[in-house]
Amino acid sequence: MNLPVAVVLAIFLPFFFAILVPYLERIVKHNIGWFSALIGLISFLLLVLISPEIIRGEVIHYSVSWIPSVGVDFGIYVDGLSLLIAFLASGIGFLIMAYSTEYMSHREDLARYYQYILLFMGSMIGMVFASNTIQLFIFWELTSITSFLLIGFWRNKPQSVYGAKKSLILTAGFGGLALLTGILLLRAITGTFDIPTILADESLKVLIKEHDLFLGTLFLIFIGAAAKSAQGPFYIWLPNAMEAPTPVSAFLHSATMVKAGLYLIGRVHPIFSGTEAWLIMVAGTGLVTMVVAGFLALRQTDIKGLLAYSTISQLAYIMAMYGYTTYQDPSLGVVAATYHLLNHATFKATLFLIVGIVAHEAATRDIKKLGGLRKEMPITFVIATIGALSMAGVPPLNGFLSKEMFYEASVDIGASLGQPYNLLIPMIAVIAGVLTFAYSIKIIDGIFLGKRNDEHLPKKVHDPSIIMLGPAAILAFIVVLFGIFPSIPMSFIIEPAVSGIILEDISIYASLWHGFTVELLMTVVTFGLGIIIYKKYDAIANWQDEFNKKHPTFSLNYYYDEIFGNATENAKKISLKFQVGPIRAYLFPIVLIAILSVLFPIIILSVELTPITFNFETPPYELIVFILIITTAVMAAIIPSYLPAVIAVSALGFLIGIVFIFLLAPDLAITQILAETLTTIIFVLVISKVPQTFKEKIPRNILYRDILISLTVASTVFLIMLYATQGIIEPFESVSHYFLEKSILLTGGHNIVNVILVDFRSLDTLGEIVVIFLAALGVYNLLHSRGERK
Amino acid sequence: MNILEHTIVFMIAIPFLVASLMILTRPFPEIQKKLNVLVSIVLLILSVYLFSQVWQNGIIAYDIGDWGKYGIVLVADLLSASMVLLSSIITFLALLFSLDYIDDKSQNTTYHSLYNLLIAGLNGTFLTGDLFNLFVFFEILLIASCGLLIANEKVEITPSSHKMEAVYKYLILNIIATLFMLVAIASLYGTLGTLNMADMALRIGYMNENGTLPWHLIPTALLFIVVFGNKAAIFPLHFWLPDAHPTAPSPISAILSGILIKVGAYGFIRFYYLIFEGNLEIFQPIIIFLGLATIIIGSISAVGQDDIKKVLAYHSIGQIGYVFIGIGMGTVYALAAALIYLINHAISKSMLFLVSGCIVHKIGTRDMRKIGGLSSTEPFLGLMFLVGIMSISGLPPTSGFIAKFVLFDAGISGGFYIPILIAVIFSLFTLFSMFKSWQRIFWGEIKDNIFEKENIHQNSKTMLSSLVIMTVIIFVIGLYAEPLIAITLETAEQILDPQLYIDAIIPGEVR
Amino acid sequence: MDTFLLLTISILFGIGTFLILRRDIIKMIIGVVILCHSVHMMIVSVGAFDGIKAPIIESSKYPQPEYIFKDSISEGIFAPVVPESVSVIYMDPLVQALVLTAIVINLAITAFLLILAYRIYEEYGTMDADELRRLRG
Amino acid sequence: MTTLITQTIAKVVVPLCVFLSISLLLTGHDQPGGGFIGGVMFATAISLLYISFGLDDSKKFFNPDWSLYFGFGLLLATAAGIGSIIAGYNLLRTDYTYLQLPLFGEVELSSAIVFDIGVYLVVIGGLLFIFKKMGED
Repeated sequence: MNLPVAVVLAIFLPFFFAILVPYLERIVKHNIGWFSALIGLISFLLLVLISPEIIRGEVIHYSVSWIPSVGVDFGIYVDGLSLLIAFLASGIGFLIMAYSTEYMSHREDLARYYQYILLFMGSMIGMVFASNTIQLFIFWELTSITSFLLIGFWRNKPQSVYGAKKSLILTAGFGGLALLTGILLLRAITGTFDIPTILADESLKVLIKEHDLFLGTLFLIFIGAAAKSAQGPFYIWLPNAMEAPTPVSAFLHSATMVKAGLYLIGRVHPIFSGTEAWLIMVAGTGLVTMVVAGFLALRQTDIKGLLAYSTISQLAYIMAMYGYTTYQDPSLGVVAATYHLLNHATFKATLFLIVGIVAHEAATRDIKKLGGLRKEMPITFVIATIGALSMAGVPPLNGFLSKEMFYEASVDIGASLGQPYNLLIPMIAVIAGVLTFAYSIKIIDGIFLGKRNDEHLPKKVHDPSIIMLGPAAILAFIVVLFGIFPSIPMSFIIEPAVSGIILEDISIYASLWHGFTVELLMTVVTFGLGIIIYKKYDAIANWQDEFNKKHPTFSLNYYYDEIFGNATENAKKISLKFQVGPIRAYLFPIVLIAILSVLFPIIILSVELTPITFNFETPPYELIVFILIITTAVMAAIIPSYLPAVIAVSALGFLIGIVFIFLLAPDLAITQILAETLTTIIFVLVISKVPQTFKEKIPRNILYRDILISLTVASTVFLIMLYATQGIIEPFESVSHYFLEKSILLTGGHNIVNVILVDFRSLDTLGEIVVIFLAALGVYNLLHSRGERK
Repeated sequence: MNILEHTIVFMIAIPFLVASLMILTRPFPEIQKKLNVLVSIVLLILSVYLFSQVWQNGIIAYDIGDWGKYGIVLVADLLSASMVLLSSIITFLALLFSLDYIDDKSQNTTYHSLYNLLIAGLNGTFLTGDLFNLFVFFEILLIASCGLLIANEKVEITPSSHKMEAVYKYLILNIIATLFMLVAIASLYGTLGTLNMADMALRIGYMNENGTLPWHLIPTALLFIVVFGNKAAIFPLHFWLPDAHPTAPSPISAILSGILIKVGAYGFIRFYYLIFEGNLEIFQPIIIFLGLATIIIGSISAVGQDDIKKVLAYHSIGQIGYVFIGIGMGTVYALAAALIYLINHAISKSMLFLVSGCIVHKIGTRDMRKIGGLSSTEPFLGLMFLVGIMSISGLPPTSGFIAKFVLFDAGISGGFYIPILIAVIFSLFTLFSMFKSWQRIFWGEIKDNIFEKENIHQNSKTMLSSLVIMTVIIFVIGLYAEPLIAITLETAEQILDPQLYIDAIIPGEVR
Repeated sequence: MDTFLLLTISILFGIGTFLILRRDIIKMIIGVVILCHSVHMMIVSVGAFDGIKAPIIESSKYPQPEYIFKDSISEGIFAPVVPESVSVIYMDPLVQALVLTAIVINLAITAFLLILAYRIYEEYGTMDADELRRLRG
Repeated sequence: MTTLITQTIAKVVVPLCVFLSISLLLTGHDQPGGGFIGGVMFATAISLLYISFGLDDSKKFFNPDWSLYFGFGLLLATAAGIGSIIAGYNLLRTDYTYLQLPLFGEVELSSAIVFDIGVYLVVIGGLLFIFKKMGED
C-alpha cells in the first residue's frame, strides 16, 4: 500500500466512523464498543505497516495545497517521534475501547462515548502527523475539544461541568491561543508554516534564534505545550479532568493527550533548544512542577486524584529532560525523555485501568475506604504491583531504566552548568524520585495490602472478567518486557524517535545492569528515603492541612476560581457600570465624539485655520425672524407644560418656513409649513393622552454642564458650517449646474427642485416614500404590540 | 434588451415591489409566505449572479435614470457585491426560520412587508454610490428594523415594555447619529460640490495632491465615526445593541447581529478607504483604538449575562471590534481578514441567534438560570449551538478559526503586536463565556418546570433546516477556506485601489 | 452665506442638544425636532451659489447649453465647466431637493417617535426617560 | 372641535384643499408643488375632516382603508421605475413629450407624473393611516 495513503487513512478512518457511530449503534446496539475498538486496531495496524520505513531512518513527507493564499498546505510528516505518539494513541486507544465494552454500563449513552473517543483518536493521530503548524494547531484544538466533551461525559454532574470547563479554558483557551500566536510569530520570522522546511534549514534556525521575536515566540509556544501537558501553573486542570470515565482518564489524561505538549516540545526542540531561554523555561518548569506535583500526589486520598498528580509529576520529568539541552550536547536528556515518555504511557495506563477495575468492583476510589484486597483480587494485585513498581523505578521494570537515565541526565546538566547547579538539579531530581516512590507504595499499600476495610467495602469483591483485565495485563507485560530487554524499544522505537528530534541518526545502548554508578547510588537513596517518607507521611499531611487552612490563598485553584468562578458577578458589575439604563448616558458619547472630531484636528494635528469671510449684511426683517426663531426655540425648551411648548415648536416650524422663503425655496416653504401642521397634529394627539407636564427638576450642576455641552456643540457646528459655507473650493464646480442646464432639455420640467426629486434623484424620493410607508407599518406594529396581552 | 443588465437595481426594486404587494395581499396569508420565500430565493440567485458578474467583469456602475454621475449611481464592486450576497443568504435563512416562529397575526399584517424593505435597505446601503442616498437607505434600515423589532413571536417571551424601551433607545441614538451624518454631508457638499462618492474621492484626492485640503474636512470625516460607529455598535456608541438585539424576535436578531451591524463596518471601509484614502494615516489608529475598546467592553460584559440572547448580543459587540482592528490595520491581508471575520461572524452569530430562537420556542424562557440539562432532550440543538460557539470562539474546524487565524496572522505579519495581543487575550473571554453559556443551557440537571409551560411549541423542520444550512456553511468554510480567502484578498486589493472604483463611475480619467 | 443665519442655526443646534439630554421624553422629542430644523437649514445654507431667484425656470423651452460637462483632471478641470461670463441667477436647487427629502423622512420618523412615546407612557406610566432602565446590565 | 362652525368650514375647505392638492400634484413639474406637497395637502384636508367631524362620525360616511393607498402608491412608484427598464432604459429614467390639446394648447406630459402619483398616494395613505390608527386608539 502507498504509505502516505496509509497514514491519511489512519488519521481519517476514526473521524469517518465517528460520524457513523450513532447510526451503527442503532444496528449493533451495545456492541458498538467492539466495533470502535476495531477501528483503533485498524489504525494501529496501518501504522505498523509504515513503521519499517521509519525504523530504517526515513521520513514520510507528503503534502497537497490546501489554503495556498496564506501558505497553508495539508500535509503529513511522519518520523520516529510522531510515529511513537501515534502508536500510543491508536494502540492504547484500542485497548481502552476494548476495556470500555465491559466498563461502561449499557445504559450509558454509548454512541456518544465511542464517538468522542474515536474523534479524539483521529485528532491525536492527525496532530502528530501534521506537516505544518496550522494543521498541527487545528488537530491540537480538536483534541482539547474532545477532551472537554469526554470530561463532561456525565453532563449532569456539577464536578464534570466544572472540570470540563477548566480543562477547556486552560488547554484550548489559554494554551491554544498562546500556541496559535506563537505559531504566527514563528511564521512572521521564518515566512513559512511548514515544519520540515524549518527543521531542514539551518540558516532559518539561526535566524530564529537571533530574531527580536525569538523570546516571545518560544514563550508562547511553550505556554501552549505546558498548558496541554499540565505543567507549571497550568497543572490545575488535570486533577479536575478525573471526572471523566476512568478509561478516558487512562487514555487521554495520562497516556496520550497530555503527551501532545511533550510532542510539541520535542518537535520544536531542534528549533529552539540550545538557548538559555529554552533551558530556563522548559527544564525549570519541569523541575519545579515535578516536585510540587509529587508532593501534592502524596496527600491525595482519591486514588484517581493521586494518579492525576503523579501524571503531572511524571510529565514534568520528561519536560525537564527535554529542557536539559545546552550548547554542549544537543541530545542530552532527549533519549531519556523519549524513553520515559513511552514508559510512562505504559505503566500509567496500566495503573488507571486497575483503578477503574477497583472502583468498578469495590464501588469506591477513596484510599481510606479501601484496603486488603490482595486475596480477593490476586491478578489485579499483581498487575497493579508491576505498574506501581515501574513508576517507583524498581528494577527490572522499564521505569527503573528511564529513572536511572533521568538521574544521569540531571547530574550531567548540573555538571555542565557548574556551581550551584551541579548539586541543586540532582537534588531536585532525587526529591522528585523519593516522592514518586512514596506515592507508588501508597497505591499498592492503600488498595491491596493491610487490613480489609469491611465497613465500606461490599461483601464480595473479585477479579473482573478477562475483557477488563486483558488490556491491563497486556500493558503490564510490555512494562516487564521493556524493562528486561531494553534494547527492543531502544532500537525499534526510541532511536527513530530521538533521531526525529535531534535530526541525526543515533545509536543507543541500554541494559538493565550498567555497573555501580552515581545514578545507582541515587536510586538506592531514593528507595530509602521513599520508605521513610511514606511511613512519616501522616505528620507531614497534618502540617499541610494546617497550612492550607491558614493560607487559603496559597493555591492556584484559588486564583482560578477567583477569576473564572466569580467572573459572572464581576463582569456583571462592569457591564452595569457601562449599560446604566438612562438614555442620556448613552447620548453623551455621541455628542462628545462630535466635539472631539473638531478639537482633534485643531489640537492634535494642529491645522491652521484658514481665514474666512463673514457676511453681516442681513436685512432687518430677516434678523427679526431669526430672533423670533431663537425665542420660540428657547420657549419650547423652558416651558414645562407640554401644550404651550408644542405650540412654540409649531411656531418655530412656521418661522423656519419663512426662512425658506428668504432663501428662495418655495417648495421647501410649502413643505415645511404643511409638514409642521401634521407634526403638530400628531404632537397634540399624543400629548392629549399623556400627563400635561413633567416638570423635570434639573440640578444646578447638571444644568450648567448641559448648557456648556450644548454651547460647545453649537460652536462646533458653527465652526464647521462657517467653513463649509465658504463656497465650493476652486477648481471644482457644483453638480447643480447640470440640473440648471439640463432640466428643461432632458425632462421638460421647469421647477428644478421637483425635477431633481422625480427625475434626477428619484431613488432618493423612492426611498423617502418607503420611509413613510415604513413609519405607517411601524405605527401599526406599535399600537398592536400590546394586542391581546392586556 | 437584456434584463440581467439590471440585476443590480433589481436587488432594491424587487423588495420594494414585493413589500407593496405584501400589503395588498394581506387577505391571503399563505400566498404572502410563499411569495416572500420565492422572492428571497430569486434575490439570492440574483445576488450570486451579480457577484459572479463583478468577479468576471470588474466593477459595475449603474446610473439610475441614465443621468451619469449627476444622478444617483449604484455601484457593485467586489466588496458591495459580496456584502449583498451575504445579506441575501442571511435574510433568506432567517426568513425560512421566521415562517413558523413569528406570530401569525404579525405575519399577516406587516411582517413580510417590513422584512422586504429591510432587505431593500440593506442592499441599497451596500450598493449605493451616493452619500445622500446612503442617508436615505440608513433611514429605511432604521425604521424597518424598528418595526420588525416590535413584531410578536409565537412565544410570549419579551414583555412589550421591553420592546418599547429597546426601540426607543435604538431609535433616538440612531436619529441623532444620522443628523450628524446630515451635518457632515452638508459640509462635504458645500466644499466639494458633489454627492457622488467616487467624485468626492476624486476631488479630495486632487486636493490632497495639491496640498489644498481644507481643514474642516477632517472633522467632517471624523463625524462619520458617529454615524457608522453607531450602526456598527462600536464602543462608545454600542449602548443600543445589548437592549435591541435580545429584545427582537430571534430571526430579526439574527439579521440585526448578522448583517445590520456590518453596515457600519462596510461604511467605514467605503468611506475612509475610498473618499479619504489620502488621509488614512489619521484615521487608522483611531479605528484600531476604537476596535480594541470595543473588543474589551464587549467580551467582558458578555461574561456577566444570564440572558442567553444578551450573551450573544454582547459578543456581537466584541466580535465587531475584531473586524475593526482588521479594518484599521489596513494592509491587503488585514482587510481581507476583516472581511473574512465579518462573514464568519455574520453566519455564526445568525445561527446562534436562530438556535436560541429554537430554545425560546421550545422552553419559553431566555434566562439561562432557568434552563439546564437540555442536551438530553434536545441533542440536535446542543450540537448546533456547539458548532456556533466553536465558530465564534475561533476553534477549528469551523469558519471562525479561519477568521481568527487570518486576522491574527495579518496583524502579526503587519507588525501590530500590541493590538493583536489584546485581541488574543480577550478572545479567551469569548471562549469562556460562550462555553459557559453552552454548559449552563445544555449540561447540568434538567430543571423540573421547564417543560410544563403552556406556551411551548415544537421546532418545525423548516426552522431546523435553516440551522443545518448555516452549519454546513460554517464547516465548508472551515475545511476549505481557499476560495473565500482568495476572494477576500482580491476584494481587499480592490478596496485599496480606489482608482478602480472611480474609473468605473467616471470613466476615462487619470487621477 | 449670511453669518447671522449660521449663528441662528448653530444656536438652534445647541438648544436641540440641550433638550435631547433631558429626562422628559416629550422634551427630548422636541429636541429632536429642533435638531432636524437646524440641520435642514444647514443643508440649504451650504448651497453652491447665492442666486436671486427661486430655482424655477420661467423662460424658454429649450435653453442653449452654456456649460461644458466634462472631466479632465489632468488639466485640473472638474465637471461642469462654467464659463467666466455665466452668472447664476438661481438658488442651488440640489440642496433644496435634498432638504425636501430630509423633511419628509424626519416627519415620518418624528411621527413614529411620538407614537412610540405614547406607547412608552402606556407601558411605564411615566414620561421620565430615566425610568426606562428595565434592560440595563 | 366638532362644532357646527368647524363642520361647515370643513365642508367648504376640504373639497377646495383636495382640488388644490391635485393641482399641486399635476403642476409640480413646472411650478412649486409635486407629489409630496400635494399629498401632504390632501392629508391635511382629510385630517381636518377627521378633526371637525370626529373620527367615529366621519367613519360613517368616509372610511377608506388607507393601507391600500400606500401599498398601491409604492407599487405604482416602483412599477413606474421598472417600466423604464421594460422600455429599454435604466431604472427610473423619465421622458417627456408635448401634447397639443384642443382646450389647453400645448401641454407637457412627463412620464415622471406616474412616479409622482405614486409618491402622492404613499404620502396620503401613510400619513392618514398613522392619524387614523392614533385617533382610534
